Amino acid sequence: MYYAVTIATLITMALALVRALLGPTIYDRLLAANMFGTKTVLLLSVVAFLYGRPDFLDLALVYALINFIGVIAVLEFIRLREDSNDARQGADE
Amino acid sequence: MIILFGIFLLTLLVITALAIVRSESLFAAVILTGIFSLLMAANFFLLDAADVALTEAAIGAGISTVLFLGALALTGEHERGSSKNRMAALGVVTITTLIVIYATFDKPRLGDPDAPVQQHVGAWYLENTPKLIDIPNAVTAVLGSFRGYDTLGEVFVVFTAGIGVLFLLSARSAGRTEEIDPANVPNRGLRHYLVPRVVGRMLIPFIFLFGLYVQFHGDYGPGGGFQAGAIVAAAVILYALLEGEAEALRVLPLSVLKWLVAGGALLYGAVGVTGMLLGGNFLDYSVLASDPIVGQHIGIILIELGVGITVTGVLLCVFHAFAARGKV
Amino acid sequence: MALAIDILSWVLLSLGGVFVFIGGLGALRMPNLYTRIHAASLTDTMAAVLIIGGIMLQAGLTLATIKLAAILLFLLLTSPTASNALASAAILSGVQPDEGPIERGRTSR
Amino acid sequence: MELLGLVYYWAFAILLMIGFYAVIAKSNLIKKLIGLSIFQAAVFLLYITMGKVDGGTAPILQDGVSLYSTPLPQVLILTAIVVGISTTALGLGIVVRIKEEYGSIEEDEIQERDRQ
Repeated sequence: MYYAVTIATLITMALALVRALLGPTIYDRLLAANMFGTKTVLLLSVVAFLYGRPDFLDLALVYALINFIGVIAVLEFIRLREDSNDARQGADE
Repeated sequence: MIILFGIFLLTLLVITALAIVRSESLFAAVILTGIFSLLMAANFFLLDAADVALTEAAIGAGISTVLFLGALALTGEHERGSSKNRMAALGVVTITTLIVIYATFDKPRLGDPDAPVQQHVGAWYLENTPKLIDIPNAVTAVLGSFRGYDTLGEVFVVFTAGIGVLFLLSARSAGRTEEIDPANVPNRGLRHYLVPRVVGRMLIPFIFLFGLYVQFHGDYGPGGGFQAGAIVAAAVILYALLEGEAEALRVLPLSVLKWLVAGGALLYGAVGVTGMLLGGNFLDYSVLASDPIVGQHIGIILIELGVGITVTGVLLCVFHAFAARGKV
Repeated sequence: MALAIDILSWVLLSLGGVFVFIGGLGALRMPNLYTRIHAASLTDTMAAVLIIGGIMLQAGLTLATIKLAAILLFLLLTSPTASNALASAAILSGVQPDEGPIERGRTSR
Repeated sequence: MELLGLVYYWAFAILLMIGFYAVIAKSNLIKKLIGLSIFQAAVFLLYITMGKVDGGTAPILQDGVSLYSTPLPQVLILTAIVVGISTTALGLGIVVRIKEEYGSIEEDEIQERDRQ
């Protein structure tokens, strides 16, 4: 049954990748990347048990903690860009 | 079955890489790079390389995205199309691909136990790690002790790269006259996103704690200085993203970071020199304690600490160097 | 008893697999950004709970279970937060919920 | 089965060349750097693929397991990933400086300005 879950996760990763490729907005891509992160965490946890080496759950833990940073960084980048756009139009601070 | 999973992931990897190269928006390309790194780490994991997957996780998911975005903020996010010799490049690339694929037919297949890589020094390492060093993680043993010189070299490369970025980006550009004072820069961080701020602040201590765990548990499980350095740096970068960069600089000033960069590399070197002073060879940890195995343990923990400190320092210095220039 | 736990964890895992798949399908097929976020994040959270719960039952009372609990906790904290931040960023930058993506958010193709 | 064992190497070759293509055919310097990191990742994949052994497990020694994948390629790649991100950062730093001096990060425009 680990195999079944792994296959479902892999297929979902493919679907998320299609969404990331299609876009259309940058937020769709970001959503797909975030989904990809969650799916990777699940995949790694399942595969750690599939391999019978549960001590490798550390990896999934890293992703669960760090994946967040990527999303936050992109949002911060978008905010900076919007700010500078606004400043250029003379409408902001 | 596992091999099929691997091949599926590789297919996704190739598709992602193609999309990265084709995408005209560099911003989208950077986000796709994040996905690429996730796929790569999953692949490493399926190929039994837990330590490498951990490194890729710590670096690829957060820090490399942050660095690329930092550079994009300074340079602009659209490319203006390919150069003129696109067809020639395509031809060269196709031919080279075919040659490389042709060459792979002579390679031992995946997982062949008789492949040369399994025979020589690799087998020796696996056999002697329990005898000479007595820690479970053979990767850490090879990294820290058997190939300590190599790692020292890598640490100095990281160190040099960090110094290089500081040199490049602390030079004042011709067009920019006034020095930017980090105190009155209107970089408020993600102030108006309340939920991420609260949750992010809650996460930071855990990321730190986990970084320390990875650092000091590296002898027994996947982990070590390189990964831990990246994780700790990621925690500080998260803080900088949430609270504004000036706030992060107040907590960990640039002067401290510079000391970290140099101090880690120095600690590594000092362990080596101590070994020499105690009558062993450079980076021979067996003389650090009366029992050679205990000596090895002490040596590995110290040099991993040095590696971790340098990596943290360099990554944070680089981040701040980009961020300080990025006041658009 | 062991059989019951096995069956329970099997049910949880397969339900989790189904939810993962539904989430992926939703993220691909839904008509606009916000419905996609909805599909992805809701099913993501549910799937994470189910799958990790299923594995925890298999692992029993070991260190692995504690790690899994930590993973679950962090996933439950970060994943909805990221979705929330994503949605608020999108709406601040002017992607309208009721129609297709408008020009400003469009960055490529 | 024999061929299945080679697919990893083919993926390596294709990824390597995708990265190479980005480096030689794209004029945008950041795109070149992204291509370079794909190239790097392909090499990492090759090393790790070679270290895998049938029926083995990760080289973290455990009681009752006797077959492990080779640790050496993993050590090399582990350090190479961190070195890779540092050198990429250095490259990005150079690109940022180029942008400030030349006002562009497109290769042909930079060369154009150099000729003037």
